[in-house]
Amino acid sequence: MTTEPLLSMEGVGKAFYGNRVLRDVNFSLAPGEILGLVGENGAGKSTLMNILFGMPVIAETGGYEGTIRFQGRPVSFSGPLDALDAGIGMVHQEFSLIPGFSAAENIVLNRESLKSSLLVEVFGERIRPVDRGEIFRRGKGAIEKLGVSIGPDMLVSEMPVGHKQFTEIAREIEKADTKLLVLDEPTAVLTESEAAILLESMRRLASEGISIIFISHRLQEIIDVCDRYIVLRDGEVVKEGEAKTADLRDIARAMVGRSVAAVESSGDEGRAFGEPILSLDRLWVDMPGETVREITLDVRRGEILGIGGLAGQGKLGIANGIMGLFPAGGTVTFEGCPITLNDPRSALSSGIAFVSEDRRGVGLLLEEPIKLNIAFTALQMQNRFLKKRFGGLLTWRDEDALDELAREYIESLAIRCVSGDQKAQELSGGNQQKVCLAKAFAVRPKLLFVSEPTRGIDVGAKKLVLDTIRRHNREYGTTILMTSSELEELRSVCDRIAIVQEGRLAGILPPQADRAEFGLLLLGATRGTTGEVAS
Amino acid sequence: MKKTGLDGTFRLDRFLLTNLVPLLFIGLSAVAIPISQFSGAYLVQEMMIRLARNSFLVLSLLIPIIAGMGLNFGMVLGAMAGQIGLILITDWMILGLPGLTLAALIATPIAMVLGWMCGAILNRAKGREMVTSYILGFFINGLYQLVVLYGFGKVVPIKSADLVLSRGFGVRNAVNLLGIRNCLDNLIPLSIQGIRVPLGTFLVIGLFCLFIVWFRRTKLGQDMRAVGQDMDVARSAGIPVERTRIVSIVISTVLAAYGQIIFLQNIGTMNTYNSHEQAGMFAIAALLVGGASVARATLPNVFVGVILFHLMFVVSPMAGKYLIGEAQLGEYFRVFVSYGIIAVSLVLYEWRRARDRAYARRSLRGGEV
Amino acid sequence: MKRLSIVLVALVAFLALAGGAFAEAKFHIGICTGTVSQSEDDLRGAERMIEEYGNVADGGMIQHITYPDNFMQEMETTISQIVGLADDPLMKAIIVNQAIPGTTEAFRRVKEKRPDILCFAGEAHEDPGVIESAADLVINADNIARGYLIIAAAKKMGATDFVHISFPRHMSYELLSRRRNIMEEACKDLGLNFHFETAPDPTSDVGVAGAQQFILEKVPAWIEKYGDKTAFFCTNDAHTEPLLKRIAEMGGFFVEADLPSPLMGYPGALGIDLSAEQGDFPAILKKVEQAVVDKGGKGRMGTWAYSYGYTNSAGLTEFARRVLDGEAKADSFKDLIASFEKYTPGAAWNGSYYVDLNTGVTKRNHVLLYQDTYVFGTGYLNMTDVEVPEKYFSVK
Amino acid sequence: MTAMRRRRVVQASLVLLLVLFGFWLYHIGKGFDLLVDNKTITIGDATYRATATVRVSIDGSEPLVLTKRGRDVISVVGYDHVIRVEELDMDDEVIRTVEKSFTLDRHSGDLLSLPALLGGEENWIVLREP
Amino acid sequence: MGKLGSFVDHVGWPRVIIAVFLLLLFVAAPFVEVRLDASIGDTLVRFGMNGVLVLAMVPMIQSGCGLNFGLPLGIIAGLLGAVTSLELNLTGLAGFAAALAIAVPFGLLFGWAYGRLLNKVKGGEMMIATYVGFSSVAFMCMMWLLLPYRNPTMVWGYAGKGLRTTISVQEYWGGVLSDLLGIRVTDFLSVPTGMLLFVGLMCLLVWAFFHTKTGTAMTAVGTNPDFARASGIDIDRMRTLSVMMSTTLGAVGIIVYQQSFGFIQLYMGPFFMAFPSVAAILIGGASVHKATLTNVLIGTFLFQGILTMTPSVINSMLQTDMSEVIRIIVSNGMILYALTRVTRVNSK
Repeated sequence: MTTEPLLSMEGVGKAFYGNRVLRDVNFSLAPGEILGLVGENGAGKSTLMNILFGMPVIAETGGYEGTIRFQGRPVSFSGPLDALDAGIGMVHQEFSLIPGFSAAENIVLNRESLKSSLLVEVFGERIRPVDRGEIFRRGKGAIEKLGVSIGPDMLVSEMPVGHKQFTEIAREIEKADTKLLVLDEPTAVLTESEAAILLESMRRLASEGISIIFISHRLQEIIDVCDRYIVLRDGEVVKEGEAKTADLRDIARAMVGRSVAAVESSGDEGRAFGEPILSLDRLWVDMPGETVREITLDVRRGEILGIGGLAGQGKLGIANGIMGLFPAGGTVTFEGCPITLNDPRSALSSGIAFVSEDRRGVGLLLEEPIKLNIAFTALQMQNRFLKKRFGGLLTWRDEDALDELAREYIESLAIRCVSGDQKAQELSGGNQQKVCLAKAFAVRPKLLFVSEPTRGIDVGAKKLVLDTIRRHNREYGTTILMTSSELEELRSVCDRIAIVQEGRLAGILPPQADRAEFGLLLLGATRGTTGEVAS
Repeated sequence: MKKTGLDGTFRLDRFLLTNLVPLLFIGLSAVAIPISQFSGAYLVQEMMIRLARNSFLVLSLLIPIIAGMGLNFGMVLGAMAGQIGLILITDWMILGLPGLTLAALIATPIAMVLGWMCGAILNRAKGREMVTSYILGFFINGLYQLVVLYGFGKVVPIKSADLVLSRGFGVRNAVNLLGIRNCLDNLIPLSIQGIRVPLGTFLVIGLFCLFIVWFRRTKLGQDMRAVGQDMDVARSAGIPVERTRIVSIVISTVLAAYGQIIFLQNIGTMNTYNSHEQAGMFAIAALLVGGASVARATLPNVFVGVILFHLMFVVSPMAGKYLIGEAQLGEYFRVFVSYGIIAVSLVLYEWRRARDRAYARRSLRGGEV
Repeated sequence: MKRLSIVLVALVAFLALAGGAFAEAKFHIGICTGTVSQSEDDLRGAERMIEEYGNVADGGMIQHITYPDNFMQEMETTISQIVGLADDPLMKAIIVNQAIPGTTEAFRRVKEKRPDILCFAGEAHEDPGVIESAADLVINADNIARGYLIIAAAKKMGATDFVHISFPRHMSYELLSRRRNIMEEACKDLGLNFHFETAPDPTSDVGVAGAQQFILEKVPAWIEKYGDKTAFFCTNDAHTEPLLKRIAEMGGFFVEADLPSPLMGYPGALGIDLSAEQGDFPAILKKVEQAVVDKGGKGRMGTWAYSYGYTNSAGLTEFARRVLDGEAKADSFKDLIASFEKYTPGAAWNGSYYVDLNTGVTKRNHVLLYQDTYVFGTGYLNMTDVEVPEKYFSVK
Repeated sequence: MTAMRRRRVVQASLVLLLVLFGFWLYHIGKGFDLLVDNKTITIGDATYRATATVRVSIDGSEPLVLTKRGRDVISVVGYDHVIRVEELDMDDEVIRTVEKSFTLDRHSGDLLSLPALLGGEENWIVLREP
Repeated sequence: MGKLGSFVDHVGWPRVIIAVFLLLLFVAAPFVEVRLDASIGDTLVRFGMNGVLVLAMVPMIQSGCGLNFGLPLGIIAGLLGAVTSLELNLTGLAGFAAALAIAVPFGLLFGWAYGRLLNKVKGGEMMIATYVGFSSVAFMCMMWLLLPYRNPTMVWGYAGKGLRTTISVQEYWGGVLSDLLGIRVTDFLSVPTGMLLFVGLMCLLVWAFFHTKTGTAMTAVGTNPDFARASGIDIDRMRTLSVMMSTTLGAVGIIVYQQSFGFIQLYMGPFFMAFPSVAAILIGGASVHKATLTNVLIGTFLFQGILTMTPSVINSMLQTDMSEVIRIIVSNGMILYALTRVTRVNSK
C-alpha cells in the first residue's frame, strides 16, 4: 500500500451567491479505503460531490475554493465525463439506465467493445460493429465482481429495483481504470439482504484497491463497512473518525445538532388539543421517490403536527396521497367521515387544503395573475368570488372580489408585488410561497397540509412564512400538518413531530426532545424498535 | 404463482393489442377480396410489384424510429433529392442501371445536406418532431418548386427538349423515365407461373435489410437505440445525443432518396411536382398498418405492412364498387379506411403507452407488496 | 359505429340497384373517370355509357371505376386501378378520362400483359411525348388552336383586354404553358391587351376554398384595373366557378372554360336548379342560358354546348365499341369525330393531330379537338370555321 | 492524429473515386436518341436525294422501314455503333445493303441522314436543324 | 434601442417580420397598380371570414389539447347545418340562424366523441387529430352522396341526386352578415360590418367564457394540469368540454365563412381548412399550449393579409407566377420558425 492518498481535499469551500454552503472541508482518502459520508439533507454533501465531479453548476456560480488532489496532482474537472476519464465513478440515486437495454449493454454503455471494420476509415469510429459476445462477457465479469447473480442479458425494464442498483454499480466498476467510486445512498432502495450483498461487494472492491466514498443515512451500514467516516453539518466537517470505534449516538447527535441560534420555543408548551380530527390507517402512497409504505397516525384538532424525515423517505407522500395527487390506499378518516382516496375533490370538499412542496409545478399557475392564483381553489371548490349574470345563466368571475381578496392577503402576508394583477412567475420564491399559502388560507380550511414551506427561500422570508403558519393556527384554530426536511424548523413551530423513515412512521417526539433522539429516528438506527410513540 | 398467472394473461392481451391493426386489416381484406372479384394471379402480381416498389421507402423510416424521433415525415426531403437526380440523368440521357446508379450518386449529397438541415431543425423541436417535420415538408416543397420550376433551365442547364418547357426554363410536369424504367426490376428476369418477380429489386431490398440488421449492431446503431430510449441517460454516458439524432435523419433522408429512385424506376413516369408528396404519407401508413408504432418498428412490420396496406388499397375501391354499386363510393371508402386506420393505430399506440406506464408504476406501489 | 353504418348503407344501396339486366356482352370496355367532386361531367359520361351498354356486373359491357380525388399524390392507386381493369379476360378497351398522371405507366403495364387492349386517353395531363408513347389514342382539347380562337372569340364578343389566370404548377404543363404564350401572341396581333395574373394553387396549403376566395375578391379589382371590356380565362376548374359568379355580377367577358361545359361552373356559380333536365344537354344548355341571361350575362359568357368531359367519356367509349365491332377504324379521324358527334347533335367539331414542336414529327395517335363556342344569348360563334394562322402552331 | 489524417485521406480519395465512378457511369450509360432521316439533304455543296424506301437498324435492333421523306427515332446506348441500311425496291426486295460503324460523342449531331450515308458522304451525321 | 428591442421581444420576431413584409406589400401596392382600397377591403373580408375558424383553435389550445388539426370535424358539423338549412329553403337571416341552430348540436355531439378520444391519447393529440380529420372528411364524402337531400339547387345537375361539390348560397343567405350594416367606403372597399361584429361577438363570448368558473378551470388545465388536479378539477371533463367548444366554433366559423364566400364547399373542401387556421394562430404568436384572443386577431390578419397580397403585388411587380411559390415558402417558413421557437422555451 502506498502512503500517498488517492484523493485529498484541502480547504474546499463554496458559496452560492453569498450563501455559504461549504466551509474549509479537508479530508483524504487512501487507495482501497472506504469513507463514509454522513450528513443531513442540505448539509453540503451533494455540493461537495458536484465540486469533485466538476459539474457545470459549480463553475457557473463562481467556482469553489481550495484544492482537490487526485493521485497527487491537483485536478479540476470540467464535467462528469472528465472525472470519469480520470477514473472517478459515481452511482446516483436516480437510475441512469437505458430501460430497453440488457444489463450488459448498460454496463458498457458508450464503452462498448467494438470489432474492427475497414469502414472506420470512411465513416469514423462509430461505424464499428458492436462485439456482443465480448460485451456479454464483460458485463458478466463486472456483475460477478460484485458477487450478485444477475443475468447479463436481462432487460433493465424487467429488473427489480435492487438489480438496477447493482447494474449501475457494475457499470462504474467495469471501467478499467476506476480508482474511486462514489455511491450516493445505494442501499436506500435495497432490501436488507440485497443491502448486505452490496456491503459485501464493497468490501471486496476495496480489497482490490478501489477507494469508495459511501453516502448513506443508515448509520449501521457506515459503521459496518467503512474504514473511516466524516460528518458534515451546515457545510463543515463536524466530526470524523474511525468507523470501528464510532458510536451511533454520537454520530447522530453530531449530524442533527445546529450551530444556529437556539430555537425560539413556541412558548405554549402543554397546549391541550381536542379529539383526533384526522386518522390515517395503514396509508400507502405511490409517489415516485417518496413512497409511503404504511403509516398509521392520528392528528388532533388544533395542533401543529410536524412530519420530518430525510429526503426520499416518504414524508412528502403523506400529504400528496391524502390530497389524491398520487395513487394511494388504506383508510383516511377526517372528522369521522372517510375520505375517498385518489380523488382530490373529496379531500378538498371536506375542508382540507394543501400547500405543495412543488411550488412551481403543482402550487401555482405561473402565467396567471396573483389574484387568480389565490382565489382559484376557493373559486372552483366553494363557488366563491363568482357573481351571477343574466339571471343566473352565467356565473361570472367576480374580478372586484378577486382584487379585494388579493389585496387582503398581499397585505396580511406582506407579499411583495406590484399588484394582484402581476403574474405569479414574476415573483421571488418567498413571495410565491406566500401566494401558495394565501391560496390555501383562502379556502378557510379546517386542516392544512404545508409541505416544505421554506424550501428555496431566503432566511428573512423563512421566518415570515413560519410566523404566518403559526399565526393562522392560533387565530383560526386550523389544524396544520407541516412537512419539512429541516428539523429545527419543525421544532420551532410544531407541537409534535412525527418522523417518517423508509415509508413508515419511525416515531413521534415532542419538539423539546433530545437531538440525538431525532437523529436516531431519522437514520433508522432504531428501526423496528419503535411503534406508535404516545405523546 | 399469482404473478406468473397475471403475466400470462397480460401477454395474450398484449399480443392482441400489439397486433390489432394488422389483424383488423387482415379481417377487412378477407371480406373485401372475394367481393372485389380480382383474380388471385392479379393480386399476387400486384402485391409483388408493390412490395418491390415501396419496401425501400418504408425501410428508410426505420432508423429515425430507432433513434426515438418518431415517424420521419421529413423523408419527403429525400424523395425530392432522388427526383433531382432522376431529372438530371434523364436530361443527360444516361440509361439503364448506370443511369439509376448515377441518379443515386447525385442524390446522395443533396439528401445529406437536406437531412442535416432537417435533423438540426428537429433537434430544436424535441418532442414535437412529427408535426414539425410535416410542416417542414411543405416548406421544402416550396423551395423545390423554386429550384425545379425556375432554376432548372435558367441556373442549372437543361438541354433536353422533352424535359424543359418550351418557354425555356422549368421542368415539365411529367418526366418520362423510359430510360431507366423497370431496369432494376427486370435485371434478373424471373417469372413463376406467369407472375413476374422483380428479383433485382428484391435483391437490393434484401441487401438493405441486411444493412439494417448490421447497422443496429454497430456502435452508432447502439447509440441510436440508447438515445431513442432515454436521451438524458445517453447524454450522461457521453453519447453525443444531438449529433446522433442528426445522423439518423441524414441516413433516413439518403435512404429515402434511394427509395424514391427505386419507386420511380418501377412507376416509369415522374410527376415532377407531386411524386414526392405521396412518398411520406403512404410509407408511414404502411408501416403503421404493419403493426409498428411510433417508437418500435421491425423488419417484419415493414413487409407485412406494405402487403396489407396495399392489398387494401388495391381491393377496396373495387370491393366498394361491387358492394355499393357506384365506383366513386368505393374510392371514398378507401380513403376513409386508410386514414381511419392510421388514426386508430396511433390512438392504440398512445393508449397502450399510457397503460404500460401505469402498469410499470404499479410494481412500485408500497401497499401491494 | 361508422363502419357499421357504412355496411348498412351499402346493403340498402346494393338491394336498390340489383335490378336490370343486359344480354351477356361479347367484350368489356373499362372506363376510368374522376369522382363527382373532381370532375362530374366525365363521370356522367361514363354513367351514360352504362345506361346505353350495361354494367359488367349486370352482364353488360361497361366497367366503370374512378381514380382518387387526390390523384396528384396517389399515382400508385391510379395505376393499379387501371391495370386492374385488364385483369378481366373479356376486357378489350380501356378509356381513361381524364388521363391524369400515372395513366402512361398504367397503359404500359396493360400493354405488357395484354397487347390487344385498346388504350384511349381523354384529356391527357401528362406531357404529350409521355402519354403518346403508351396510348393508342390521346385526346386533348386543342389548346394550340384555342389559344388563338379564344382570343378571336373574345374580340368578336367585344373585348379589349384579356386576363389569363393561372399558377406555377399549371404553367409546367406543356400545352397550358404554350397556350398562354399563343394567347399573348394572338392578343398582340388582334389588338387586345394581354394580362397575366397568378392565383393560389388549389392543391397547395390554402386549399380549394382559399384559392376560390382569392378569385372572388380579385376579379372586381381586375375589372376596375383593366375595364369592363375584359375577357377572363383561367386554367383551373376550381377557379372557374367564382370567376363566373363575379363576371355575371360585375361585367367582363368569359369566352369558355379550360374544359368547357355548360355544367362547368355555371350551376354552382349561379345556383341553377337542373333537376328536371338531368341528362339532357340541350335542355341543360337552355336552362343555363336562361339563368345567364337573367343575370345580365347575355352575350358576355360562353361555353361549349356539350360538355367536353362528358363527350370525351361517351365519345371515346363509343369509338372503342365501334372499333371493336368493326364499325370504325382506329386510325380514322373521321370515324372518331363521328363517334363524338353522336353525343353532340348540332355542335360542330374541329381539330388536328398534335405536332411535336421540337422534332416536327406529327403524332397520329394524338388528336386535338375543339367544339364551337356557344355564347349565351347569342348562340354559336362559328369558331370552328375560323382558320387559325399557321404561325401560332410554332409559338413556344 | 495520424489515424485521423489517414482517415481524411481515405475519405477524400473515396469521394474522388465516387466522382470518377459517376463519370464512368455517365460514359457507359450515355444514350442517344438518333433521328434516322430519309429526306433530301444538302451537306456542304453536295445534295443527296432521298430516293427509295429503306430498312434501317442500328446494332441489330428491330429494323425500321422508312419511306421517302420518312423520319423516325432510334434510341441507342453507348458511343460505338453499327448501322445497317437496306435499300428496298417497290416489292420490298433488298437492292443494296450498307453497313457502317460510327462513333458518337457529346458534340456530334443526332440526325443520321440516310441519303448522305448511301451517297457516300463523310459527314453523314449532322446536327438537327433547330 | 432597448425600447425597440423589448418591443420586438414582446411581439416576437416572426410577427414583426411578417408585419413589416405585409406593410411593404401595402406600400408597394399602389405603385404596381394594385388598388389599396381593394386590398384593404379584401383583407378585412378575409379577416371576418376566417376569424371564427381561427378562434376555434383557442379552447383546445387553452385546455392543453394542442393545435386543433381535427378542425374538419367541426367544419363537417357546420356543413351539415348549412345544407340542412338550404334543404328547408330558408333564406336571409332566418336561414343563417337555422344553419347555426342545426350545426351547433352536431358540433357538440362530434366534439364530445372526439374529446373522449383525445382524452385517451394525451400527448399525441396533434398527429391523431390530423388523421381523424382526414378520415372523417372521406367518410362524409360518401355521406354527401348518400344522404337524402333533395333541394334541386344543391344536387348534381346531371344525376339529380347527391350533393354538389360547391353549392351556391347566394339565393339563400349569402352575405347576410357581411352586408348587414355594411359601410361602403369606396367602390372597392366596403366594410363587412355585420360579419366583423359577429366575429367580435364570438370573441367576446370566448373571452367571457374564460372569465367564468369553468373557463377559469379550463385555463388552469392547460397551463398546469397538476395544479388543476390539485384544486379538484376533473381534467378529462375540461378537455372534453374544450374540444366540444372548439368543434362547435368550427361549425359556426364555417357558416360565417360560407355566407361571405357565397358557396358551401363539400367533399374534400374541409380537408384543407384546418391548415390555414393552424398557421394563422401560430403566426399570431400562440404557442402549442397558450393562445389569446390577441393571437387570433393578429394571426388572422397577418396570415390572410399575406395570402391575399403576395400573389397580386409580387405578380404585378415581377410579372411572374413565382409569387405563389414565394408565398408558400414565406408562410410555411414562419410556421416552422414558430414551432421550433416554442419548443425551445418549453424545454428550458
